[in-house]
Amino acid sequence: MKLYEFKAKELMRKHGIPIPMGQVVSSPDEIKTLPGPVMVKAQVLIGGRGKAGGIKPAETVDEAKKAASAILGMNIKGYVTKQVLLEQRLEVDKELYLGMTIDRSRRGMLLMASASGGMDIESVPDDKLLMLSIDPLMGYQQFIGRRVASFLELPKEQATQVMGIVSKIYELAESEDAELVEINPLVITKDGKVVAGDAKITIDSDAMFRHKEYDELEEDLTPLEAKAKKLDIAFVQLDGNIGVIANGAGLTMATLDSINMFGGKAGVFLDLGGTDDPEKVREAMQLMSEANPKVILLNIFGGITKCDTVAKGVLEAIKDIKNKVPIVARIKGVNEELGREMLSNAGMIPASGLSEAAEKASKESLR
Amino acid sequence: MKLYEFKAKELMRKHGIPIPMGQVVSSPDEIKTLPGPVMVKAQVLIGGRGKAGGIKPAETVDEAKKAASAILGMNIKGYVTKQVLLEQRLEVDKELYLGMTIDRSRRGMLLMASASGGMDIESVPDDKLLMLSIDPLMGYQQFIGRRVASFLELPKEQATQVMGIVSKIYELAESEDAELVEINPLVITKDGKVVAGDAKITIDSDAMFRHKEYDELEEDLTPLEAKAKKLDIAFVQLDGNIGVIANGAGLTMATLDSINMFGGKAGVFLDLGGTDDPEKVREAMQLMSEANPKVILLNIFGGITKCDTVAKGVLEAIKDIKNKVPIVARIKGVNEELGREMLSNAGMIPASGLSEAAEKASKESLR
Amino acid sequence: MAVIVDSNTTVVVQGITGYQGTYHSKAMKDFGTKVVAGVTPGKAGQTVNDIPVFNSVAEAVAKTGANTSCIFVPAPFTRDSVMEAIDAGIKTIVAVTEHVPVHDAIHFVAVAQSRGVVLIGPNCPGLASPGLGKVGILPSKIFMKGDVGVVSRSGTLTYEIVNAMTEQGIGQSTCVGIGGDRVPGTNFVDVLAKFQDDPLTRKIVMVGEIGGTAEEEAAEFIKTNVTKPVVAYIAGRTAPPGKRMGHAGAIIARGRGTAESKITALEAAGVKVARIPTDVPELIR
Amino acid sequence: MAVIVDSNTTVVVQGITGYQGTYHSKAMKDFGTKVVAGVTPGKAGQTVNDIPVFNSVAEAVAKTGANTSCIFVPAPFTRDSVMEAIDAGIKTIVAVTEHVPVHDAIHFVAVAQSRGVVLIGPNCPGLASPGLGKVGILPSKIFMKGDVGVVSRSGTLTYEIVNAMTEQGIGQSTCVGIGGDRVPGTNFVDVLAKFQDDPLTRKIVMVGEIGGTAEEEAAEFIKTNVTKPVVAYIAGRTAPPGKRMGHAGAIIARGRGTAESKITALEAAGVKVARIPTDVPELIR
Repeated sequence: MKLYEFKAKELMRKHGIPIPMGQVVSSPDEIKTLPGPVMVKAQVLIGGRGKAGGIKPAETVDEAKKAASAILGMNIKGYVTKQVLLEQRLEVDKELYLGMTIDRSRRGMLLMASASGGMDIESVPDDKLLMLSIDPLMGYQQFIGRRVASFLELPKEQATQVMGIVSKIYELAESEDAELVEINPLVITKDGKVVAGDAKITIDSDAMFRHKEYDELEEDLTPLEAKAKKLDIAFVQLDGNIGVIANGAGLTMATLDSINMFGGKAGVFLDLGGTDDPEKVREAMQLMSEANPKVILLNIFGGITKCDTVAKGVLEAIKDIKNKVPIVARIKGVNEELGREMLSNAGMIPASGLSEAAEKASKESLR
Repeated sequence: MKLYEFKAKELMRKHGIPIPMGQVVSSPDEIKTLPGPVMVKAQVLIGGRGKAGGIKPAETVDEAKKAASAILGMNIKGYVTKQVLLEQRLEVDKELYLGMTIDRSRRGMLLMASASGGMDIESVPDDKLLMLSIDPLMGYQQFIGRRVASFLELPKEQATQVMGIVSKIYELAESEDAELVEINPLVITKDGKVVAGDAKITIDSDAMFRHKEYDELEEDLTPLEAKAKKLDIAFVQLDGNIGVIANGAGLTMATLDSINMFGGKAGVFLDLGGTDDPEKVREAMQLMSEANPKVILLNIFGGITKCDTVAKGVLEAIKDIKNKVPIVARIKGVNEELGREMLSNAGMIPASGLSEAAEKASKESLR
Repeated sequence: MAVIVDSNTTVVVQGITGYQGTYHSKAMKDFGTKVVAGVTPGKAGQTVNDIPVFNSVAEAVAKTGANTSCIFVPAPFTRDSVMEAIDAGIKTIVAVTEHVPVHDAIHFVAVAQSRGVVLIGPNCPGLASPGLGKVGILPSKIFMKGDVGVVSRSGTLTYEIVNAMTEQGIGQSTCVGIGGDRVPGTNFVDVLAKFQDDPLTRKIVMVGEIGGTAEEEAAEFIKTNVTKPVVAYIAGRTAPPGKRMGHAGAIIARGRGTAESKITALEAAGVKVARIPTDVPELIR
Repeated sequence: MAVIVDSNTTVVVQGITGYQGTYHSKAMKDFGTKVVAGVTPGKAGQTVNDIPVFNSVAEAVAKTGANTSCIFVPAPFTRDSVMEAIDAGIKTIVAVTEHVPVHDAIHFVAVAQSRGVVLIGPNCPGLASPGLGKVGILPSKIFMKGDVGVVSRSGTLTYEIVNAMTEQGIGQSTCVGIGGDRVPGTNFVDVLAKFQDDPLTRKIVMVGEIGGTAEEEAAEFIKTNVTKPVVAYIAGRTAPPGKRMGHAGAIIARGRGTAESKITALEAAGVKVARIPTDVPELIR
């Protein structure tokens, strides 16, 4: 779960990482005083808000209200701005980059640092970027902070501050179950202070059971996305017209690849996860019908449930679906024949293999 | 550093381990009210206070004052009672034992539990005692608590409480740098609560640099012990009459063994640790003279300091010593001859080997 | 001898009294696996599918000599269960549970490695060696004894491919589903090394996905260490690029992680790469 | 080849710019050890005894190929220094520093073990192989090349015994001071195993102390694994019983830990036990 900048900064402050003074508002009327010149920053869960006009300076309360009015409601790459952060403007001397994330290959946390912080961090050449794997059994040790400070070639006073921040990023990631903590830029101000200019934190959604504080936090989701999330179904909107329902991320992607081979294009996909639970199939069918695809392709590889049971769930689901579209159904597993018969009797297009299903669905979609 | 029971219990409460309601006083006048029937317990850093009369029950404030008067000032195995803990009396149903300490062989923390808590825990047979090594890289995990509860054959409600206490003992040991945490007895009360009846905690004295809170805590030390502690010299009072000064615990014990071979007996020993620092030798000589031995045996194995430099320190020290006693001196290392000459010129008895030194000192002591 | 599972494998099922534990302990037994014990705290003395249940893994090991564990406990308790198995001396662990917090996984994967324990998962279907046994949840009916080793990051997609192989008469030596979690106990490389050394395995099928760089690392390993023929399928060639995790993901990936990067790396290592899963049997034949 | 130190040993001294680091880096060089680097954060570019100083162990390793570290940093920083050395790929660490918090030691000893790093100490004099080199603070002048391996928990007492051996013409292959701390990186058993395998070692002297059960465990190991003659001395036969650490110490010890228990165990394992240290040379001759 991605946190808004202001929320991420609250967490950073809680763990002792310096952030600029600031205030979040959802209406210009809430702005009464300023701590000095500020930046008014759109709170959206997408990058590139600066270029989109989502960050504006303000010197006075009136200017701040004006900037907030302009930004609130602004649509930034599909995300509507509901809140702005008014933040004391920093006198920037240098912009660094600090990040910590999960590294699959090294199976642990990876610390990243660069003296070239700011917008173009992704294109920083390898030798300008320090990547340090942290041994999970060792945990954070001071030498790690020292190596970061030394790589960044900081004078002693800033080195000490950065070492402190590195240790706190680690502590934050561990104790808050963050899978990403990123400060870009990490600002060195003209008076020598080191402050988090921006903050990105992603909390591991699998760890929510021990972070009840996020229960009320709302996410930027479309109604369909919200429904899918509630059902623990992965929902992705694409630009084709075939609605794909499959179980398992790999199988779903393989279904997309197969459709593509036969000239079809997916418009949305629903991944049930590794389950073949008939109830979940039924719910996915209903959700899919709301997305209005031209064809639905159902590809379920049955593990422990019988095919006829899954077929029964599908039949129940289509009873409630109003806009009738062609449905190509392929259910693999025990009692396969029986399931197929049930579905074709109900007017669906049965298929026995993945290729066959992909071919039939593509053909229907191009009709 | 051993903590008094009341101090250990404060730490336990801080970490969420249930303790009885209580109050520490150093004078009977401080007793104004009671939380019900209490036990008045001598606060001394030695076991066996119960048998010595250092624990008395009281029902009323008057009785409590009387008990406190009787116990305050009491000498328990050489320790004078300066404070008493008035503690709500527990309705005991069962007494368990829980302890955690450092295990050299397994190089980590060792958890111990027994259903037979109370006075005689040391003689509990092996099969009545659970010992679990905790993998330091794993840390505390719930299965450890479950194994303790299962070994103690507790009903579910008490099992849950004990599991919580086990996890908190571990947390306490780690975060407070304790090398021993012991609850004996761990009381199950008649109404089913699990409460620490007594508490022993020893804080690692090597970790004091991160626990400044103990700086003011006074320890029960004789004036000589206090002086030795300040100088970081190990001081042990024995029942013979030879005063032994040596550098290194092993060498000191070997010196004792050697004296013993020749019929002598050490009355006190000072171990300087692995150092041959002349300044420390000088201070030890002065300390030793205050302990009034019949003979002093100085056995220094020189590592990086020269023998003549050490000898110079010794000569300076004996200038200030009033009561002249025979001093057998053996200093080993570079410029050995020179050092020996300096000492024998000053009236000391030089020796070149450990055996020779032990023999000479023993002879002097038996004179 | 086979890969990971062999005739000496004796399994304890952690969480045996739950729905999945009960179902799959029977399925494993039916597949020929020696399931000797189950563990559910507080349920010692019961039996499930004639398998005795114990309160702790330590007890189960003491009483039955189990050397392998299959874990079905809910995600919040998975770290504890893996640690308990390691502490009890279990040498092979299959953690089926999905949605395990990644910081928990980082911790127990590191502890398993430090103790020399083979850990597969979390969030994985486990492994099956037709004729020898299986540990995990792979559907028994799709397998056929043979000489192809299959290793996969995916669950149902693996079943799809194995099923297609079996339908065409191509059997498997061992099939290992390493799971798609962010921090897996066992990687492609670990399994490829075992297949290379396994006399029962003559050919290898590897099923990957977009994201991460595990397939690129596998390609490098294959280039220098694997002499047996390898066929791969990478799911997601036509999937849209995922939403980004800040800059950090892009920084680590540095252009790797896409289907293209993976396929190029594998082909450079001499691996035949199928365009769609149903092409795999043909290529491995 | 010798025990721990050999002709390939190249040493980085952590804390080289301090008094001890400066003194002993020279003493080690004079003893023939290849001291190739020093580390003190913030002092890169300096030299100490002609040894280049770096800011981190990683840099020192990258620039000089050091494979062994000798640590002289103050106790509060020792954990960090040991971890830094391990992380930089150092394979042998001698931690001289005393007064290291025991929970720090527990942590870094476990990490060293999990990484296969040989860690001696903390609070130890280190080791010396006359003719090959030394890592640590043992006084150089007491040694003489020979075939007796010495292992000891004590510092100055070791010097005493080695000195007595040398004075009587009995040389040493390697002398390892494992240190007397509560949680040592290397135990008697670890060193005894190395001596048993070392062709340069023909006989073994073991110097123990009262307290703990390391000597009892060594005796058990000697009984079944050591064929070379062993002579031991246990200091503290006449020392008063120490003050107790609550009941816990007594519970763990269960009657072991006394000089008597240790001597009995060693004698039962065929070890000759000296009554006083000066008897050792005679018994090992």
